[in-house]
Parts: sequence; structure tokens; C-alpha cells
Amino acid sequence: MSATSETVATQASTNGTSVLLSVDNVTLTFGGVKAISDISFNINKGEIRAIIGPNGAGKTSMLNVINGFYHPQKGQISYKGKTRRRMKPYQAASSGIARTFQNVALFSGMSTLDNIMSGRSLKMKRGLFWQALHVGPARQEEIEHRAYVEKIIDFLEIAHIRKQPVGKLPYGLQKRVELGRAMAMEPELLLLDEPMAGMNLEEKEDMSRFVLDLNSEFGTTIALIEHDMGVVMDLADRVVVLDYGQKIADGTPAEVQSNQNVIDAYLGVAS
Amino acid sequence: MNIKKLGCSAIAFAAMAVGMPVAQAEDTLFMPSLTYRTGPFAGGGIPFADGYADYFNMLNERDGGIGGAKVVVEECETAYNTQKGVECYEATKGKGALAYSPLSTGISLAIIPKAPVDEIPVFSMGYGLSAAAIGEKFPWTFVYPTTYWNQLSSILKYIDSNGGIEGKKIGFIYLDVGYGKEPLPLLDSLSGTMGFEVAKYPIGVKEMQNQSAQWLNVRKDRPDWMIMWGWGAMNPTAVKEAAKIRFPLDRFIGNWWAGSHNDLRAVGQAGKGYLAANFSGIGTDFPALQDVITHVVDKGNSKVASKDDVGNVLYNRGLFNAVVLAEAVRVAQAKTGTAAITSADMRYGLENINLDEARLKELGLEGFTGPIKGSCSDHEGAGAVFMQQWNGEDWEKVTDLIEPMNDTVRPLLEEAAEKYISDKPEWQSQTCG
Amino acid sequence: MLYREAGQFKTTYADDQALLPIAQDRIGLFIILAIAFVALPLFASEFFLSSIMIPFLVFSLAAIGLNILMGYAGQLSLGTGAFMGVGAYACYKLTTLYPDMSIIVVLLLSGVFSAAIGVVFGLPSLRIKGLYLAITTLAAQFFLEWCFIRIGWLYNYNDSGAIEVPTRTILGLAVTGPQATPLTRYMFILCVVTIMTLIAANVLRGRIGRSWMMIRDMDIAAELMGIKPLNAKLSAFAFSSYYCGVAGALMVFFWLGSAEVEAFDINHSFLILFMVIIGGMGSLTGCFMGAAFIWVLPVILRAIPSAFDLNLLAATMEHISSIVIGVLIIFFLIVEPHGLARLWQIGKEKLRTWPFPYAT
Amino acid sequence: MEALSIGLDAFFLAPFRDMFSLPDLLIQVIWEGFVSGVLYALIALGFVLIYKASSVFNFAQGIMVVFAALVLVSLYNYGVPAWLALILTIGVMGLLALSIERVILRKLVNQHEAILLMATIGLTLIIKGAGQLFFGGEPKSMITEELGLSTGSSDWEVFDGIVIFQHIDIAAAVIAIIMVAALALFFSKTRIGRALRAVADDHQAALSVGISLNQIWAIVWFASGIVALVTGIMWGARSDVSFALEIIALKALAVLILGGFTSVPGAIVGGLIVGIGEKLFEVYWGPIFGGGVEAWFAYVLALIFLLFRPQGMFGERHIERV
Repeated sequence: MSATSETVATQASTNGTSVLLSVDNVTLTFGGVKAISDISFNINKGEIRAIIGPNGAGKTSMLNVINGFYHPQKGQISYKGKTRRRMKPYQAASSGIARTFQNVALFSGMSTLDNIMSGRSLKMKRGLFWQALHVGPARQEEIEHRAYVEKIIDFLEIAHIRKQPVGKLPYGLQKRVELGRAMAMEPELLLLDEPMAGMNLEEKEDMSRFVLDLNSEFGTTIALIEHDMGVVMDLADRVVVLDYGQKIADGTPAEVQSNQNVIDAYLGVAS
Repeated sequence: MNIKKLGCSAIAFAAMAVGMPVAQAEDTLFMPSLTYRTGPFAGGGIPFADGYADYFNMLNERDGGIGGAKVVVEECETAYNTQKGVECYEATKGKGALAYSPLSTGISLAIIPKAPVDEIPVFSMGYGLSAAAIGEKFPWTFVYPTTYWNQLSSILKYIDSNGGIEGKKIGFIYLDVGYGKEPLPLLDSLSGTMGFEVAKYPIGVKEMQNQSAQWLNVRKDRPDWMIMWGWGAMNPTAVKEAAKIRFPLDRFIGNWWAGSHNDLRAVGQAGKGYLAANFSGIGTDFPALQDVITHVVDKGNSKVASKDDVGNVLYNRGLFNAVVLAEAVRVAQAKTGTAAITSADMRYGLENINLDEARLKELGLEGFTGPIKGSCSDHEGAGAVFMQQWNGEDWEKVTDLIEPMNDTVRPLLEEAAEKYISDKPEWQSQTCG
Repeated sequence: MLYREAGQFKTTYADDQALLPIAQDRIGLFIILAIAFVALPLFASEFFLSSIMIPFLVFSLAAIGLNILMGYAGQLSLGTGAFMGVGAYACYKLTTLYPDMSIIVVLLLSGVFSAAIGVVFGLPSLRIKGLYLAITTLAAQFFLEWCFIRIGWLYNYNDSGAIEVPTRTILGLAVTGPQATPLTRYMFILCVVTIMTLIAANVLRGRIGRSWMMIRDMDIAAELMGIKPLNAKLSAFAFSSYYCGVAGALMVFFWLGSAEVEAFDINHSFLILFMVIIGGMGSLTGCFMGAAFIWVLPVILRAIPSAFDLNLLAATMEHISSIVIGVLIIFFLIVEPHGLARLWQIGKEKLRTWPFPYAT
Repeated sequence: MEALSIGLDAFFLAPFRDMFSLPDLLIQVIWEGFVSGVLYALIALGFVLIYKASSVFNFAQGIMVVFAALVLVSLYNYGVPAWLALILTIGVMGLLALSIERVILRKLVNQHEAILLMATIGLTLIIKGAGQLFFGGEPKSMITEELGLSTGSSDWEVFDGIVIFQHIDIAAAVIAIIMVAALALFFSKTRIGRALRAVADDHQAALSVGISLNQIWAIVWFASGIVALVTGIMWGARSDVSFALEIIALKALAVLILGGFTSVPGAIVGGLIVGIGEKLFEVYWGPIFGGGVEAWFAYVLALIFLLFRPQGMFGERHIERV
């Protein structure tokens, strides 16, 4: 088993790009049902990596394993050279992994601004004392972060809904705010769980633009789950395909597209 | 609610806010009544409040008040809740309140420290702080006719005279609050000197109606006698549970707050034999009670649910509270020569009260209670209690008055009073008289 | 018409992040403070101060405490009464052990004790959520009540089993005990409550407050964004219990003057809970509205019959006010489940768009 | 060290020695615990019925117990014969259920659970105020004998001692068993019962097969009203009928924690655990702490239990998803 991970690592280094995260032989079960079985793949620094597969393939579970929400029974995750088998979600966050959710998981009682500000939580350091007084350092800190958040708001073109409670926003905007919240964390690795789901064409184009810009301007590594093959082919540098919790293909969009296993899985041909 | 009414209540509220003096007719005596006709202890609060109000109303009807001044009784509902009690106190004290009798240890404790400042006496009749019997230390507080501690000593004397107390085991079941715990120091101290053993059974307020575990403990410990410091729903439940474990009820004695008609009616025949201490007469067989019936109850001016409630234990207790206050008013009127006395005069009246046999007879209350004589140093009168027994349908007086062990208790009371004022520098200089 | 923010432009983030960005709100608050600090002390009667304003402020502070936990951090608690009790008993023990310590210091320290106890009973919140947690806070309530009775040391073994407030002075002026005038006590409480409300408002709009709201709205997402649930929940319990503790100490020392354990019983917890619900969860203004509604309304209701010479029993009035409050609770839940604060806000929105109700 | 071993002995061994030195008392303690457990279980059952069908955590269940008993006793005191009073009281509870559904629940459909809980708190205040307004706050005695329930007792001589069984306690246990059986039959055999279970599982699905939610809500509230009446009669017979009874109902909350909010068997088993557990703890361990531990035992037990099994005794562990 260890041989595989070594080969992956060697592969990466020979390609001249550094591996940001690698998933090695991960198996995850729920009460005897295997959600993910023995999957390995890696994410290179600075790339856009897509995870695709039919419903129930284990894509979201994979993201949950990566950011520590689920603990795999077997295998390990290496991130920035460090290997951790069990990691708490907040540890993942503090080491620079952010994510968005399939079903929007915004803080519904808070405004757009506060939601994005909440992404800055880890960056803010002032203690209770200064916050209570709200003068001096705490106030200064709050204003500095506000400036950064305003940049994100401009970038995502959501200035007009800055003060609105997010619960009442249309779905497309909520997705955008959620992206903004994840961006506010200044992550090195951003996990996007179906960022375009339920969007119309125009919204999808906007979102694709944001993802590409985010990748190029901010240099954020992105792993995304998406159903829309067109979007995946346009955005992704490399694609990994899961089916029934197993990896069936891994490679560039073109390679994957022509892979017989993938075609079978998507067309439902009995293998 | 229409606009006009809304306006009126707004004005009333504004008047309250800025403290506009409420117009009062001349020569009235204002007696606030902090009642609890609601809440878990309403069963005790209702008859007491009725007796209190009815007696004053009777004086108004029969004699045109006291010394020519009409008595105004204003009820304020506390639900036995200290916060509301304090609110009631604050709401009524500005109207010229002469004395407070809140019928709650909690409320008494809250207003006792205010009494010397506002100069309104607190008359906690047989409840509240036992230490307040020491008049030198508590000039503004009165606990006639006797304190919990003296009462306990009377009960122990009764036990002693019924087969001796030495070497016996006495079970003490009590409501687990300040009121119930108050006699514990005396009980512990007397168990040494009188040579008996004590077993304690606390009942939480929430467990008042769920006492079976403690009574199983009683069954386990097999005490010879049981004494109860109970109140409200605790009492009937305790008597029922005692009967359930076949504890001999004629060896089960309640204090004067654990022996009312309301308590035992719920038990009925099963409670036959249960004893309780009392200091106010039972029934309506007194001229004063007859006057109350003629002048108030029969005219429909009483709040009692039925005429049968007149004369029950707590009704008479409330009435007796009013009797003492009325007598204090008379003493104060005699001294000042005016009908409309102040609360400071009231304090003088309470301190110099002298309800002897002859005076009780004049009031139409012969044999209703023992004589009470106050003095500067004695704010309890060291009154005696008698025992009453439940015969299955009604209470019967079964003993004469049992004098308390005042010689033993008084020094303990003085000690307690010292302790109370030890952290109150402003109290240390005050004295009675 | 008067309530317009048009023309009020913010040029800095600092301005935009002010507690009350709209000028009319600032003026309104200023008027309220002026009334509270100047007009009431000058014109209000003793009864109004001691039986309406003092309890109102104490309850408001307690409601803020509970609202921080419930409205902002989303953790239901039925143990408010007991946490207030911890504050009161701690205050009593401290001031009798160290009579020379300033009462202000004692008061602020007593909250620390209740914060500590709050954290202990907040620990289950890491595993238990929602209604289940509410019921475990009942365990805190009843266990602490039992401690207040059974541990005689807490009330210095007083025969009465109650804590009695000794006289304490600040600069020679009695602020607690029977000598303290209602005015002094009112002013003291008013200062404490004003400052603590301001602090709460600051904390709630900062990082810590935001972390509580994140846990409330979506605990999983909050955790994935780097919030440690342990820290966020326990700090909410600590902060909330601190407020409740100080409110409890204020209640006994500056209002009641003495207290038995019943002053902190389960009904007391419910009373504060009602205030938070009626006022509005997640709103500081709501805490004051709720406290006014639950405490002051019955006082007014009781005053109505005497104003109309209606010969109603005090007890009857009590029952009626219980019914009225019950009906109003349900009415509000049906009309506006987010309490008086939201109604107030909706009212302001209406004013803002008046006379064009459909403008947004 | 010695003090420690004495302490350990007092806590871990002495209580058991006490138990076996007086076995008749032990049986009595367990019996008493069983009876109060049955009554806790009945109150909890009222909660569960309503929660299962409508996700309403009915805080008013406790006051409904008091109210039902109060109506019954007051009607009798007004001169209505006992049997008629019983029937009328059932009618009143039905009316109450109907008006709660009409006036409150119907307006709050699809609201958050916390809001529904708060509505029942408001309801509690209304019933409390109205109950005292109409019937007075003073305690009343339960019309036990008039309802044909015996107030006598029977002895069982065993282990050189006696165990006393109150007939009313036996009746409480029997009636509780009959009621639970009747409810179980109702749930599994009748059309409405099956509909109720469908609603409990999935509101939408129930609606789609044409079950009227309103009707079902009124029925469950009525059913728990009857459960409340039975509880009120039984507990009223043990002490008296007064508003202080309401506080005991809070203990049912601890029972619910143990048993889970939606499980009928859970309510019963939880009730018995709390009832028997607290009596044993008070009698054998209480003296170590100075007594009165019954006040918190149930809640602390529930708390400790929750720490190890947050989903309750009969609940299923669920996997959180994002």
C-alpha cells in the first residue's frame, strides 16, 4: 500500500509541481456501509482539481474527510507535508483549508457582511478585554478586516446586499456569499461542493469567472465537486472520477472524458 | 379597551410614577395586607387574609373603626414570592402603612431591615425571625405571641409529659427552606440537655407532594415521635404518608402552621389522632367571632368562600393578627390622644400591648388565646401554645396552654439576636423604648 | 417621516460599524439616557424607582445574560435563576469575608464565580443540543438550589437560612442595605447596567460575538471555518453566566435586601426566559422591552382597578394578569415570533419607507 | 486514608448492607418508587403523544394534570355526581384540546420547535390563571372514594416484616397499564392511530395520503388530556389537588431525557428508572448528603446519562451530514 503513495509523491515531484494535499488509501465506512473505499489521489499547489462522479459516488464524503469532519477508518491525509489521520475541522481550517457546502450553509441570522467577516475569525486575535471596550486595537483590527472583506465584496459584486440578512437572499447570491466567506479565510486550499448547483446559465458563468479569477489572482488551490461536465472541462486542470466509493479514473479532462470506465459509469452500462 | 380608558390608565400610571399623593379621607388607619391568594401556598394564605380583613371590617361596621378612625385594609398579592412582597411593601408604605404582617418568612426577612429606616413596625405573628423577640435589638419587629423556638420547647414539654422524652428518638420533618430550618439549632441544643436523639427529614419545596422516600426513612429509623414544621401542600401529604406507614398519628405533632382545617380536610378520617400546636382559638364560639359573622359575613362583605370557613384555624389566626394590631392602635391612640396615629406611634402601641384575661374578655375573645404582655425587651410575650387534635372531621383542643421553656430559650434568642446585628453597625446603637 | 437615513453618508468603515449608524437612533438613545439619568432621579417617586425601575434594570441585565446564551449562541438554558443565585451568594460571601473590599469590586468578582459554575454546567453542551440541553440545565438549576440550602457556609450559617445584605458605602454614601435610598441604588444599578450593556453590544459585534452566532446558525459550518465549538460554547456560557451572576447580586444587594433560596427558583428562571422570548431572541433592545413587558405590565395591570375604583381582589388581578401575559405570549408568537424587538424594527422600517409602503 | 476508606464504605457498601438488613423495607421502597415511577411515566406519556404527532414539546402537560383534577373536584363540589363529573371533565379536556388546536396550533403550523414550546409556556400561564380564577387557589381533596377507588391498604408479611400496599397505588399501576395497552391498541389497530404514526414519521407524506393534520392534533391533545386527568386523580389521591402539583410534572422532563421524546416504551421505562432510582437514592444514600437529594437526583441522572448516550435510551444514533 505504501508503495502507491510513494509513487504518487514521486510522480508529483517529477512533474515539477509540488503536492499540496495527498489522499492515501482512504477508506470510510458508516455502520458497515462503505462510502469510500481505498481511494488515493493528490492535489497540486495552484491547480483546479475537480472531483466528479454520479450521485452517491462519495464525493462529498471525500471533502468531509479532507477537512476533518469525518475520520476515515483506513488511510491517511497528507497536507503540506504533514500527515494526519484524525484531524478536527477547526484544525483543518487553521491550516488553510476552507470550503463551501452543497446545501448552502450560511449563518442565516447574520448579514452578508457579517457572514463574510466570520471568515476572518481565525485572523482576528484581540481578546475579550479589547473587544469589550471596542477602542484601540480591537477597533483597529475590526476596521482592517472590514477593508479586506470589502475587497471580497467588490470582487464578487455583492456590494448591494452588504447589509441584508442572508436568509432572504436568492439562492444564487447565497452561493456567492458563501464563496466570499470561504475566500475571507484566505485559504491555501479551497474545497467547493457543487458551487453551480441549481444555477441558471448566467449565474454559472459568473461563478466560473469567480473561480478562475480566484485561482489566478489569489493563487488559491481549488478542489471542486461539480455535475455540469461542461463547467468541469472548462475549469479543471485535472479530474478525479469516483463511482460507488471507488476511484475509476484520474487525469486531465480530456483523458478522463475518453476513459471507458467513466463513460460506462455515467451512461449506467453494467461493468 | 377604548382610548378614554387607555388615557385614564396612563394617567394613573403617570401619577404612580411621579408619586402624586393619593387623596385619603381624614382619620383613617391604613393597614396593608400582604396576601397570597395564589400560588402553591394559597391554601394557607386565603383563610388568613380573610380573617384579617373581616375583623377590621367588623370594627368599622360595629364601632365605626378604632377610636373613631376607620380602618382601611388594602390587599396586595404576593403569591408568597419575596420579590412581589417587596414590591407590595414599597407600593403601600407611602400610603401611611401602620404595620406589616406578610405571613411569609422570606418577605419578613426582606422588610425587617427596612423597618427602622422607614419607621414602620413589622408584626410577624409567630413566624419570621425568632431572634426578633429580643426587643432591645429589634425595636421595630414583633413576634407575639411566641417564637418558633419557644413553640418547639412547648412541643417538647408536651412529649416529655406524655411518657418522658429522655432516651427517645424524635423525628423532625421540615420544609427545606429558611422557615423549616429555623428551629434546628434549638432542637440540636435541647437534644443534649433533655437527652433525646434527633433524626431530620428535609422536604424540598418541589417534593412537598412527593414525600414517600422520606417517610420510608422514618419507617427505617423508627422514631418515637415526629414533629413537623410544614406549610401548604406539604402538610396533608405528610399526614397521609404517616398514616400509610402506620406511624401512630397521636405521636405526630405539627407546629402551628401545620394544623389548619385546609390541611386536614384533604386527609379526612385517615388523619384521625394527628396533633398540632396552636395559639388561637378554634371555632366561632366567641362573641367577637359572632360579631364578625353578623356584621360582615352575613352582610356578604367577606371574601370567605363559605360561612363554614369562618372560625377555622387559619381564619382565626388571621383574625387574631388583626386583634393584636387593633389593640396596639388603641394603646397608641391613648398615648397620643389622636385617632389617626402614625406608624411610629404604632410601634409604641405594639410594644406596650397588654392583652390580659380581662381585656380579652372585653374584646369578646375569652379563652381564645393566652395573655400577651409586651415590653421594651420582650417582643414575643413568651406566649404559650395548646395542642389540638384532629378527630377525623374537625380540630379539638386537647390540652391547656403549655408554657414554653423560656429560661432555656431566651439566652439562645439573645445569642441569635447578637449574631444578627453583628454585621449591621447601624443596628448596634438602636434600642427599644 | 422623521425617521429617515437619507443623506447620512458613511465615509469610513469606523462610522459604518458604529453601534447606531443612524442619527435618529442615536438621538433616541440619548433621550432615553437623559430620561434615565436626569429626569427620573429628579421627578420619579420612591416607589417608581424602587419597585419599577430597579427591578426592571435588574431583570434587563439578567435577560441580556440569558439572551447572549440563547439568542446569540443558540444554547437553551433553564438555569438562569440558579446562576443568578451563584452570583448573589458569591457577592454575599465575599463582602462578609472581606468587608473592606469595595462593593464594586465585590460585585464584579461575584460574576466570575457564576461564570465558572456556568462553564461547568455548559460542558454537556458539547454533546447535547437543543431541548435536551435545556433539560440538563434544569439539573444545574435544581442541584444548585439544593446547594444553596444544604451548604450552610454559603449563608454564614444564619438561622434564617437567608442572606442578608449588610450596609456598604461608596465614598461615604450608603449604596446597599436599608440605609441606601432608592435613588442611590437606582443610580448605581443604572450605571452598572448601562456599562455592561455597552460591553455586551461591543462583544457581540466583534469576533467573539460572531463566533457565538456562527455556532448558533450552523455549528458544523462554524467548525469548518476554524471555530472551536468548545471555546465558543463555553465562552458563551461563561459570558452569559457572568451577566446573570452580576444581575443576581444586584437583585439581592440593591433591590431585595435579603434573599432565601426561593428567590432563585425555577420560576425565576422561567420569568427571565419569558422576558427574552417576548423581547426577542438575539436583540439587546429586546431584553429591555421584554423585562419591561413582563415586570412592569403586571404592575400597571394591578394599578388599573384602583384607578377605576373597581373593587377587584388583588388575587383576581393576579390571575387575570397571568392570563393576559399568556395570551400576549401566544399572540406575539403568532404575529411576530421574533418578539417585540422585531416588531419595533418593522415599525421603524415602515417609518423609513412611509408614505410609500412598497418601496424597499 | 482511614477517613477515605470510611467514606468509601459509607457510600459504596453501607447502603447495600442497609438494604439487605431490612428486606421488607427494601421491597417497600421499590414499590413506592414503582408507583411514583408509574405516575412520572404517565406525565411523560402525555408529552410523548403530543411530541410524536406534532413536534410540540408541550410544557403545559403539568398544568393540564392540575387543571383536569381541579375541574373534576370542583364539579363534584358544585353538586354534580362523581360519575357525571368524570364524564364532564373528559368533555372539558376535549374542548380544551379542540380550542388549543384551533386557536394556537393551527396558527403556528411549520414554526420552529422552540416557538411551539414557547407557545405552550404561554398556554401554561393561561390555564394557570384561568384555573385559579374559576376554581380558586386553595387546595381541594380528591374525590377518591366517590370515584369508586378504595383508600384502604393490604399487608404482605414477608422476611419478618410487612410490606404495605395502598389500594389506590395498586389501582394507579393497573389503570396505567390498561391505558398504555389501550393506547398501543389505538395506535396499531385503528385508522386514526395508524394515521398518527404516519404523521409522526413524515408530515408531508401524511398530508399527501389525505390525513387531516388538524384533526390529528386535536386527537393527540385530547388523548394527553385524558392521560393528564388520570394522572391528576392518582396524584391528587396521594396528597391533594393544588397548584403545587405542577412542579412535580417537571420531573417528567428528566424521564423524557432518559426515554427519548418520541418513544412510548421509553417514557415508561424512563419513568420507572427515575421513580425507583430516586427513592432508593433518597432512602439509602440521601442521609449521607443531609437528605433532600430527590429534588435533583432525576435531573442529574438524566444529565449523566445524556453525556454517554445523547440520543436517549431508545433513540437511534444519527450521522450528521453537510
